[in-house]
Amino acid sequence: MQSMLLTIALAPLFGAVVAGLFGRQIGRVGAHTVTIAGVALSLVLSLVVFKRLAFDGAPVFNENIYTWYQIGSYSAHVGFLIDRLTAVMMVVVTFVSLMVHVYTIGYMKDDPGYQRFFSYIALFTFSMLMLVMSNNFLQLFFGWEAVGLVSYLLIGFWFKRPTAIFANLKAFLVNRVGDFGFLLGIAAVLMYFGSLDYATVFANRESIVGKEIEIFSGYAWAVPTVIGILLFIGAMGKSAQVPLHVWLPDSMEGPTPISALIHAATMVTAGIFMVARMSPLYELSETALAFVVVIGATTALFTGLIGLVQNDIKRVVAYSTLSQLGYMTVALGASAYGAAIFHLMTHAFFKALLFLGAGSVIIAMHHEQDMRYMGGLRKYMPITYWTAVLGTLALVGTPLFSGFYSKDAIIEAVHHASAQGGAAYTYAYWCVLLGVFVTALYSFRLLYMTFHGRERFVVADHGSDHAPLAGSAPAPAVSSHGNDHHANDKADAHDHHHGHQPGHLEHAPHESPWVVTLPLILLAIPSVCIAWFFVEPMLFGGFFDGAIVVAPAHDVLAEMGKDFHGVLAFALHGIQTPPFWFAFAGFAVATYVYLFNPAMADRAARLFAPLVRLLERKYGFDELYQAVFARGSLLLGRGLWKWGDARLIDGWIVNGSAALVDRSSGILRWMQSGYLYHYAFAMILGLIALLGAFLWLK
Amino acid sequence: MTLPLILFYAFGAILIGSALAVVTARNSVHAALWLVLTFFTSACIWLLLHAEFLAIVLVLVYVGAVMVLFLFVVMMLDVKVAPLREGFVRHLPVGLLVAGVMLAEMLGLIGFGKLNEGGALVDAAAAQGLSNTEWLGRTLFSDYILPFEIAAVILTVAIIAAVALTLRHRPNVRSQDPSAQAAVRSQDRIRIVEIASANKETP
Amino acid sequence: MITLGHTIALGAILFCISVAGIFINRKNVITLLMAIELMLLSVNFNFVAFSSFLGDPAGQIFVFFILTVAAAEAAIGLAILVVLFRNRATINIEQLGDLKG
Amino acid sequence: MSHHLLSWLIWLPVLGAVAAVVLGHSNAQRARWIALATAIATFVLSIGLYCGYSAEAGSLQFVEKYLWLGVLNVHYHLAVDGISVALIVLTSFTTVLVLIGAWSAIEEKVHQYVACFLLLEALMIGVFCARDALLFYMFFEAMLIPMFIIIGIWGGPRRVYATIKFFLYTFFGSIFMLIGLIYLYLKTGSFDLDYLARYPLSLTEQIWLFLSFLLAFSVKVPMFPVHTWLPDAHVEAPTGGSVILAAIMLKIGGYGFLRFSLPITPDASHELAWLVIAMSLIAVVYIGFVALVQEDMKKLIAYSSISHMGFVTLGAFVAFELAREVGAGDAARLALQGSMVQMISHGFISAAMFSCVGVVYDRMHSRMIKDYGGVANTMPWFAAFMVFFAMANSGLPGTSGFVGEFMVIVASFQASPLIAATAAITLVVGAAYTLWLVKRVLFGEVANPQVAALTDINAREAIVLGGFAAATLLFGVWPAPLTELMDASLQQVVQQLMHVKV
Repeated sequence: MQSMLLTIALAPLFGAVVAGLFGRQIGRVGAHTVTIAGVALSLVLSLVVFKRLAFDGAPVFNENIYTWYQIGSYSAHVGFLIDRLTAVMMVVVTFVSLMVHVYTIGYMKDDPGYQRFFSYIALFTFSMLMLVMSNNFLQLFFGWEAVGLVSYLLIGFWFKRPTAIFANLKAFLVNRVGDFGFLLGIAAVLMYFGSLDYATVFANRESIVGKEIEIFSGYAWAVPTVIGILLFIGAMGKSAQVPLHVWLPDSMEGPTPISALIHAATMVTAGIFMVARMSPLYELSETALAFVVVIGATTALFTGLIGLVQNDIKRVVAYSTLSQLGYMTVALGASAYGAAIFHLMTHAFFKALLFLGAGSVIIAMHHEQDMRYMGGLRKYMPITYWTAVLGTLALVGTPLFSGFYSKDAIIEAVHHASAQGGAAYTYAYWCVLLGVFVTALYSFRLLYMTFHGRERFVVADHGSDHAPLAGSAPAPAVSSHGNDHHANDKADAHDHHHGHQPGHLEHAPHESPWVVTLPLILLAIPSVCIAWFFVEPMLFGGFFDGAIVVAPAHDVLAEMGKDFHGVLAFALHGIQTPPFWFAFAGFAVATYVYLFNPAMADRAARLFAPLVRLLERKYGFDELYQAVFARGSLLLGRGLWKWGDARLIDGWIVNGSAALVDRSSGILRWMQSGYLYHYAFAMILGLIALLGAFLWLK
Repeated sequence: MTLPLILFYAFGAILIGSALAVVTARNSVHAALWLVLTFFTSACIWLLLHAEFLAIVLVLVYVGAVMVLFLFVVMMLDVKVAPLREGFVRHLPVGLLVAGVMLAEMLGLIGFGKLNEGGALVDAAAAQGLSNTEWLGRTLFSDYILPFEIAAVILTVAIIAAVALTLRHRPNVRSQDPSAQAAVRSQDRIRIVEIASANKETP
Repeated sequence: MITLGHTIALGAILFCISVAGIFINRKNVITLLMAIELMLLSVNFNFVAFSSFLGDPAGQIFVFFILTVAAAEAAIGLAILVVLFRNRATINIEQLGDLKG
Repeated sequence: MSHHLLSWLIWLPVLGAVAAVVLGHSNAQRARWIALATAIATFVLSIGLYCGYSAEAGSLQFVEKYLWLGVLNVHYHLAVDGISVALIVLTSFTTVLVLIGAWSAIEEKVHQYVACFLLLEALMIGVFCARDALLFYMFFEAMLIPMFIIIGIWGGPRRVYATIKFFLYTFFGSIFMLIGLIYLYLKTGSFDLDYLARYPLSLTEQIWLFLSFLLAFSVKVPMFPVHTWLPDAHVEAPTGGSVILAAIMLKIGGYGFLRFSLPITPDASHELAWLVIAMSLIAVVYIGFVALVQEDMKKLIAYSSISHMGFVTLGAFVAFELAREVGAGDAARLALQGSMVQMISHGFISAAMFSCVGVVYDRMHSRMIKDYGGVANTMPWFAAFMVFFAMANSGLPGTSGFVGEFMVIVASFQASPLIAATAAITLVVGAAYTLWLVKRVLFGEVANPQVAALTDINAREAIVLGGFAAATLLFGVWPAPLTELMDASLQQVVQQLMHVKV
């Protein structure tokens, strides 16, 4: 088992190292072959592991591979903890990663950094596997940061684009803010448990109940709450929860396969996974859970709203991801960890599908990402269209699609929790409910603007046939987001698009090659039907027993399980509940506004102009952070440097003492005239004084 | 008023007068000559104080050697006196003031009214039945033998230093080099140079 | 009768004269050297006086050494003076300020 | 030979320096080869030291003790424990890479340049071996001389200011240490460190001695208010000088705390731990912000060094809080381990960062960030190395930069969460200044024709950067060899600092 697990983790690393160091020697084919082989091997072995744990009833695997350090009673190891939670994550990660690898062959085929890209995504797979397979906090943190590193490298993959290198720096730093909390959380865990191993910590979890810690003297905090909130701050960074969400939309500067793999399906869900993994600790603190649920609910609703006004196809999906991550977080806060992981899984599939679909559209549009220059693509790229439809239906929670089960379970869970819990849960319930409406609205808006309606692009070959349709969509000369027109400054490979006008294509869009569409199809299948097989065990069947601990008082899923009578019944019941009707309302509004009556959208935008502006500025978080933190630190740094270092320490104390010596010796030097008679005079004066002293003494 | 005291006052007056002349003389040669007188008078006073050996040494060393050296240097150097006398009048008041204050203080320390008091001369040498020179010599070559030798070294160093300082090699002055003369060989003496005949050159 | 007071008063007067000489002849190195010799003489006067009146040979021994060192000093001082004059053609102290920073 | 291994380690580089000066006087290439051969031989000896040292005991080994100055009871007393071994290996390793790195960067007076580095190596190894306080002090001070020469002769345009500042700063600090040592000698009649560690002293005495040591070592580390010599020295020093300065000389400050302040004045250290902790935290945060706005690459890295060295002193003194106030001996050990690991790791990382700057400086003759941009386009391998080291500098797990910071933060949390939280700010700020530097230098479009004309690193530079990268990665992924080497010795340090002498 251990060698198999090592193979799972190291195969992608091997691919990454080979593709990274010897990329030039092995060439493009070699690079993608070795990395895909590595990830495929991981996937197959992960499936075997999953099968053993889920179906053959294999025991939980928890062993250390080697010792990181051993200092007194403190030790840290590298080791694997494989239970069903891990197994699910491993399968999701390797599966989506494999799909993305294959897809990349098509998406990046013209890029000069081809081998580098494969090396990075394989390295990412390794890091993510280390994260989920870890059996201790240290290795978790290693994987946590390593995926952050790869995310940094991949967002800035096109390192010539100023926006890309801005975005990757921002992503890393915002994540670091989260890690700040996370690291302190780990420190607190070590302090109270004396160990970093999950097993030891969870086994002794009761020992911290009722303990208090004084962070500022006089204010005592419950230890479980402190640990929970600190760890959750890490999750807020990684899983892009308000207010640390700002990096995720910007991360869309990276190539689309990355957005699918890292910024939708896997890395951003690390936070969710982590909280679920820490469920034994979170269950100890109601306060921490309430904190989690409020943050999650806020993220779920308010970032979804921003998605409504975005025109960049990837950004809409990105905000959708934020919103869905909010749902997962809400589930965590409601102690419905199973639902969170379940939604994580279904979301990984359908959101990767949507991203890759968006990428397919972007390829067809020659790296145009602005939906205002799309439209009517349905007939050019049927496979992309239909898979996108399936993804959208799953996302909005159409009954029988996998997204329905996971999302409905979350809403239901919060509903139950709000019945017992306080105002936080009621707030969360309304947020997620409204979120459903918003989700449907922006999802269908995306679908309609991209694939339906009139073609708002011009194909150069027969441009006269398709005159630009003035009025059908605003075509602003200058983008308000600064990210909409990167088609012009992509990497070298796209140099032939220079001078290309937005919405002007050289060739008619056409369906993408099979390496792109195959992953779409393969992802569409689980997006639709994965839930049929897993909803019952994961949510109500005790699938995660042992991995996830829920206090009986919080166990909303068990409550819901009493009403569960099978997959179909759950779907039928869903139709009678508010979420479905909220989703339907969203669908109806979107259909009316964006499909049948596009002018309505403009009117609505004018009507709610201040609100739209607020959304377009993303509530001003970016500006705030830019002004306060970025500029503030620079100002602070400059102030400390110029005033503290240069003026106070160097200027006054160091050079000041030198200047003092210089000046006083300048004065003394004046006495050293070099004239003998001055010295003689001084001596004689001294003599007189001495004699005077003698006289006086006498 | 005994004879020694009368002599003391007389010599003292000459001493002070000649000392004043040293510092105020316009001409350095005159100053040096006044200095000779000063030293000579001092030697006389020291005789009154029964320091016969030192009195003779002072005359021999100072009057005989050092002051001759002074005179020699003064005369050797062609010094223009006028610029050196600048500021004489200007500095005179300060000099007098300082000297006056100092004198007043010193005499104050000695005690104005006590100049005539105090014990008589103690002729320790005579008490031991020795001459002054012998008395000094015994002490010098017993207790002070090391300082005496060091003084000798100092004098030697001074001689060498004075020679080394004033010695100079003039590049244009011809001088004998005896070692070169002794080491000369015959072939260095004569060199046969063939001179081309002028006749052959002309065609 | 000659007393100790008489002799050391004479030494003091001699010393003051030499001090005054240093002041008023500040430009002429030769006269300065002479003034210094005078000053040494006044010191010697005191030594001899104390030696004679206390009956201790040490004072006179010291005078002996002082005379030695003063002779050496005079020889070297004059040698320096000669070199100085040879190089600078002056013995005016005001013009000898090269070491002044 | 094994009896005198430490003497060999000290005197072999000296011999090499003499040989390089004498034989390499007219032939620069010969001087380089002699120096490199000596450095490699020293490195091999130090590996022998590592292999021959038995870490479990944690005791002093390879002892050499001869009476040196009988009047003052000074001994030529050398011995090592795990801490010293680690630092000696670091020293000899770095010197080899520095000499390789300086192969073609220095063209003038090469024989003297390499001789200076060998002398420096000898003196630094001497500092790490010395068990006699006066011997330590001699090595400690003598170290200034080669560095003074290196910066003063092969330095940049403001080298005179920088050297004098460097020298006076350091000297100012250490002179107080000498006074402290003299007091100790007058009191105890010995300079033997072990004897001094056992000698009981009153609290007042300890506090004065502690302050004198603090002045010496805090300048060397450097800690917050006395750090301003470092940026200037680094900026003006040639690349090799910067590397040695950052990689090893700063460590001597931290090492001094462990050898002098902690054992000799444990009670004063405990009494004044708050002061050092505060200074360290200020260094970590304040300097982090200052580093953010630097326009000169070397200055930025220099400030980053100060900030990272803050963890060393923090770890060393938070151990007192842990051992004496909290009563968590193991946590104190963890903190000390953290501070030691941070020293070693910072040795590799800062050396590598300065080497990186050296690589581009050799090509562009500018250290200003604004003169660069888009270097990754023309120097992809260099960019890969630099990104790696930048990540290590910002404490990414998997690199050695993380291990020490992690241990110190985790341990100091037990003393006070606020201390840990303040120290952890470096996670954000450290990443900010390092990655912003990377962004401005490496990424973006090619900024100017000079950048466009850059050529990627050659094999020699690849060896240097690769060597540092390998070490950084090794101790990042597997710090156990390092921690095991020092653990027993640090355990003794913990016992010393628990020992109340008053």
